[in-house]
Amino acid sequence: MKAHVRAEVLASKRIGAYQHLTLVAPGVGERFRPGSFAAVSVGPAGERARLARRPFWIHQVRPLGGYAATVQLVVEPRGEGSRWLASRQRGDRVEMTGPLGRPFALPKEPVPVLLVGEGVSAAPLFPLAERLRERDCPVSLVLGADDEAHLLSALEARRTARAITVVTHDGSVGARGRIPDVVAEALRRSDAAVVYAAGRAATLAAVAQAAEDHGAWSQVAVEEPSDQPWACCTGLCQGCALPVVGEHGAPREVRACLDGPVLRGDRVRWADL
Amino acid sequence: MKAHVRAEVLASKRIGAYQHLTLVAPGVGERFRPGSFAAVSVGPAGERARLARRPFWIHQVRPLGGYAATVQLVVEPRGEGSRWLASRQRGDRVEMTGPLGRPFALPKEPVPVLLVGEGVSAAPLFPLAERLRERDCPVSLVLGADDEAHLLSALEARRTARAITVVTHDGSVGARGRIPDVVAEALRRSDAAVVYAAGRAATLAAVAQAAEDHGAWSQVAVEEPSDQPWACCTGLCQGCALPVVGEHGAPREVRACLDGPVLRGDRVRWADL
Amino acid sequence: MRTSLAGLTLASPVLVASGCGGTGPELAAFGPLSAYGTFTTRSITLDPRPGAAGPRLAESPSGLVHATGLPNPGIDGFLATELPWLVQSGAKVVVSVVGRSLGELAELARRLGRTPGVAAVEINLATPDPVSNGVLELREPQHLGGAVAAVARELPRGVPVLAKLRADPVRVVESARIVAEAGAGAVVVGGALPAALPDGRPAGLSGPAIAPLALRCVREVALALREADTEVDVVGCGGVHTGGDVRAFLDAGAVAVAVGSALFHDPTTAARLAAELTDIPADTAGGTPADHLGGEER
Amino acid sequence: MRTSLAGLTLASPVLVASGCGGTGPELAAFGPLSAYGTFTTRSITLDPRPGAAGPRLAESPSGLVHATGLPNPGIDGFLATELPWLVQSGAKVVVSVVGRSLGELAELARRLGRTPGVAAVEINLATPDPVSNGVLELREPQHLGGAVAAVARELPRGVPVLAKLRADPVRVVESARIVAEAGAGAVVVGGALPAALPDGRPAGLSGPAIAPLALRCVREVALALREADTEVDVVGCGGVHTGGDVRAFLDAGAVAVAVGSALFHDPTTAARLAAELTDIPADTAGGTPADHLGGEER
Ligand SMILES: Cc1cc2nc3c(=O)[nH]c(=O)nc-3n(C[C@H](O)[C@H](O)[C@H](O)COP(=O)(O)OP(=O)(O)OC[C@H]3O[C@@H](n4cnc5c(N)ncnc54)[C@H](O)[C@@H]3O)c2cc1C
Ligand SMILES: Cc1cc2nc3c(=O)[nH]c(=O)nc-3n(C[C@H](O)[C@H](O)[C@H](O)COP(=O)(O)OP(=O)(O)OC[C@H]3O[C@@H](n4cnc5c(N)ncnc54)[C@H](O)[C@@H]3O)c2cc1C
Ligand SMILES: Cc1cc2nc3c(=O)[nH]c(=O)nc-3n(C[C@H](O)[C@H](O)[C@H](O)COP(=O)(O)O)c2cc1C
Ligand SMILES: Cc1cc2nc3c(=O)[nH]c(=O)nc-3n(C[C@H](O)[C@H](O)[C@H](O)COP(=O)(O)O)c2cc1C
Ligand code: FES
Ligand code: FES
Repeated sequence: MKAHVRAEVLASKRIGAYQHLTLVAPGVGERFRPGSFAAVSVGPAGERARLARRPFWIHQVRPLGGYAATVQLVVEPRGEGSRWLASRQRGDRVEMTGPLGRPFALPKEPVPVLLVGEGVSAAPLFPLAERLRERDCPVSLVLGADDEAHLLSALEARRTARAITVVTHDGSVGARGRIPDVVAEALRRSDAAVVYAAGRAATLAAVAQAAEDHGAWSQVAVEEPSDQPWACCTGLCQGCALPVVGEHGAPREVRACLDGPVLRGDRVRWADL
Repeated sequence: MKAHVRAEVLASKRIGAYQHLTLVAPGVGERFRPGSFAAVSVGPAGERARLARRPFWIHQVRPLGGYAATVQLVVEPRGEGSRWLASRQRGDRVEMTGPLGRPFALPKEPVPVLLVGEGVSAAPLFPLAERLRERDCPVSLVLGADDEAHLLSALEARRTARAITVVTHDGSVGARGRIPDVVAEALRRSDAAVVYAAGRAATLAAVAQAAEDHGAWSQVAVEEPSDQPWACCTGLCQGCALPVVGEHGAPREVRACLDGPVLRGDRVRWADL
Repeated sequence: MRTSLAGLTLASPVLVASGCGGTGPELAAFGPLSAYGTFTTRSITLDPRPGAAGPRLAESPSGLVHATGLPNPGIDGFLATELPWLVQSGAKVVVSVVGRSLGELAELARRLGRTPGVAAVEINLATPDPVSNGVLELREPQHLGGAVAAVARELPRGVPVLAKLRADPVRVVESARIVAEAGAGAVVVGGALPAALPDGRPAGLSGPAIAPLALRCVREVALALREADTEVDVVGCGGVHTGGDVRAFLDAGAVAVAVGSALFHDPTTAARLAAELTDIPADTAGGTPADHLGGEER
Repeated sequence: MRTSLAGLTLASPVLVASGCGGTGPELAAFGPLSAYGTFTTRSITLDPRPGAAGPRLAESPSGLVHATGLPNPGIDGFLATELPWLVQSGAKVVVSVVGRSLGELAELARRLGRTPGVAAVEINLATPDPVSNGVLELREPQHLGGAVAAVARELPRGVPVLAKLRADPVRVVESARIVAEAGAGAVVVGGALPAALPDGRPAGLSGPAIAPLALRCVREVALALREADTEVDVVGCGGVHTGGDVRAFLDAGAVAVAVGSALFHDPTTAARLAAELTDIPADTAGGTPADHLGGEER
């Protein structure tokens, strides 16, 4: 079930480099599963100057202000669309569709899992961690970012994760480095059977490889192809063609918005991105 | 001298049905004369979804907040553009060009004058009244509107005008009626040599006729043609063609934004609008 | 609001434009396909096509520039995997076809003509880039007649041919007359217009940006077909987003409008416009979505 | 940044498009005309024209639909009342002409050829509505050559002919080749495109909406003229608003761009874009106006 709604901004808060928006979006939060996302229209309702929609991970779904399932997005102001969204204020309306995409697949057994998130892309991992905890999966977490301002709050995660590794490029918090530098060790220590990862393509490729080396499954949440708009985010436009390995090893293209954004890490043809 | 600037909203205040915006617009206020207007771009800077600009009378120019000549516009939220402008907030930027157009011509002698303003269109008459007072012209004023909410504050005008007639369609304030019902009497009482009027075409036509009957000059500030966008407001696009009587009585079209918006009332071909 | 198009009775004059409704289920996640006048498939070719490599889309002011390369599973794949679901869904299915030659078009029509559930066949004569897409280039109006005749010949009575023409003001009227003579039951006026991606690759432009161009062509074609005393209907296509756009096209003489890229922006657009036509007096119909428009996923 | 166009040396590759700079003084109120590569006049006819009655303009998404009816004072009025001021202003003056017949075009050229201060003559072969404007309808590329030859013949050496062509992807390349052969020194690719006003009257569409269409045509024409080994320059026109647009057209092979309706939105656009090309490294040039852009009125 998917909904197209005029969501209302209930709250907006700056944390570090990101704007956290809480929205009332009937039908979106209720049906959400970790790894699904919402598509946002840029600009005032009815103004069709920017036709491509902007996808955002659904970060949290919470009861708030009398609403059963408000939706929280974490927005990094970058280009026109994200800046527009980040500057919406309480009471503003935002056209939104969701929940969209194939979410993370959960393990049937309570196996140990490793969650690896980079920058703002780590957003879908937090609700995932909660679900995994509910299923008694021991959760370990690797969080990486360029610097402290771009690190999604590890504080929240302390409640759900048993081990957390933090790594920043400038060393402003945690170890100095990049996720690929620490992921093999984190895998070894957690002895994870499944790795869930979200971040840049290069990071995901490294994580998927590390998982394979370790003998673990990987589930990666891709934001690829990132060099072209995801115009519709609903599977209609063919804009988000992503190269994968098909059923019988044959190369083919899937729609990242529909067949993804969560995919098996060993299925993505990283070199062809 | 005309300026194209990114004006900053300094203040915005709702009075009755109108939003009064005060803007820092370097070069616009300094060169303003009563009857000139400013053209506003609709939408965020760089976003070119709505190409036609919206003209607004410059209502007041005042020193404020350390700025020598802030510009005040009175905006009646009607369609897309005026609603967008009316909802700008302190600190927002608005692309603006001005001062534009041919302003009111002032009498050389301190003759009695009558100012007739309807609804939001009365905006340019207030600074005009001040200038006329400075020149010792006895100023009388007729203000009309549909109802009290749409009447531009007559309070301010009390300082400059010696006689004020207020008329509203619903009788919520002043006499019940329309401007044409009262203008002849106001002319007779003021014995005006010049009538300055701003309002709807039908009102202006009636005022121009009354002035002629009375033997007075009329200067009308037109918002015509109102059935098509004034795309440029600077004389470039030929969009604002207005039918007038030319030099030797021959019918011709002028650009209302350049040759107007203030014209001699007897020159406009009201029937051809 | 029911309407009639090329002899078919449609539930609504609002259609889903070719290539803009996915394979069906994607759009059905937001509302039943039976609410639309037709569901027109993306253009199907004889052989499967993977689609274009490299960035396929870019935003332009009020437009979408696209070079998808006509990805589709080929007629066999389509008939096996997509059509049955569409027919089941209750959609009035129009299958769009495109080919490298008249022979290919005829072959496509032959296969479709035998298949129950195909309400009509639309020939895509409006590809913005026939050359780079490797499909028949029909530069002159005369060539279009041949394509329509080749397809019409293969279809049983009751399965009309719709000819989709580019909004090219210089040739569209002549083209419409010719395809009408060649047996088209309706013309769809207004495909994507030939444009370039920012990197220069040839592409098509769709979206509100092109609506005034499509409107011009629709009016001229409707006028010309009426003057020529044909019974051929006109469908308007290009930049339809609001109730105002629908009315402008209907006023210009179209019996229906096809909604394309607006569905990418708001997948409920066509349903909303269809509902507006039914429920709301013309002069109050607005262009913004209802506060809550949702739907069942299949 | 200087550039060369059809043998003329220009102060900047940013030109003022025909019909979009007023008569000159209106634009000069925001900055000296000498800063632009050329100031191209609105299209001048032999006899004066009052322009169209009724609403002339409408907004469309990222576009402007217009049917001004080519208002102008006729060649005599223009030479007497407008040209002297323009020449005085320091502008590089290109006079655009349009006519009912080849004879009229030749007559216009004859008059302009004799007049000092005319840097070049542009033939408007891109009118979106020749019929309703009562000007020569040149549907086929072959006709265009005749028009260019008729004008070129009357002009002295050193006064080149610029041929302005519509961004019609099907014919623009052939048209460019033909006008190049007929003696055009440059082609301006991209006029307003044939469209309809909301009330259905024929009109032209300009603005950012049409930029991807113009870009496609500019690239194909530039390529074809280079392949044909001509020395004919290409000017890109259509929807230029930002530094990014300028670069896209120059990358596509144009030596200059003409800025049209952007001037209506922001009369300093062309000056800003010209300055950006000179001052700012290409990759940082933005699309928003400086906080304070003003100018002297004459
Ligand atoms: C599945 C998914 C989930 C995401 N989740 C989040 C999230 O939770 N938080 C967050 O901050 N961001 C998220 N993003 C990124 C976000 O959707 C926007 O892409 C990003 O904010 C930039 O868009 P913009 O409008 O600000 O930038 P713009 O520069 O205006 O981008 C315009 C459009 O062009 C596309 N584009 C970007 N670069 C290029 C290029 N080089 N060439 C062509 N087109 C390009 C963009 O996708 C966008 O559609 C996510 C992206 C995806 C795919
Ligand atoms: C000289 C002048 C001074 C003005 N001063 C003021 C002022 O001080 N305060 C104020 O509130 N308003 C003023 N206006 C009116 C204002 O400029 C806008 O026209 C008005 O606010 C409506 O614009 P909109 O964008 O809100 O409406 P929209 O409906 O979005 O109008 C869109 C555009 O279409 C034009 N338009 C309007 N009706 C039609 C039609 N039927 N057909 C085609 N086009 C149409 C408009 O001019 C506008 O350019 C003035 C107008 C003029 C000409
Ligand atoms: C991504 C995309 C894919 C399209 N694919 C097809 C197609 O396969 N066949 C076709 O005839 N038209 C196709 N079109 C054109 C649309 O059907 C429509 O004619 C065009 O986009 C103009 O309408 P719009 O402005 O409402 O989108 C496609 C358009 C887009 C944007
Ligand atoms: C109001 C208006 C008037 C125009 N008049 C002329 C004209 O007289 N002659 C001409 O060749 N082009 C004329 N044009 C077309 C422009 O020169 C330009 O080619 C076209 O608008 C596309 O460029 P743009 O998108 O930058 O506006 C006119 C355009 C507009 C909007
Ligand atoms: S973004 Fe349109 S199909 Fe995926
Ligand atoms: S509004 Fe453009 S000339 Fe007056």
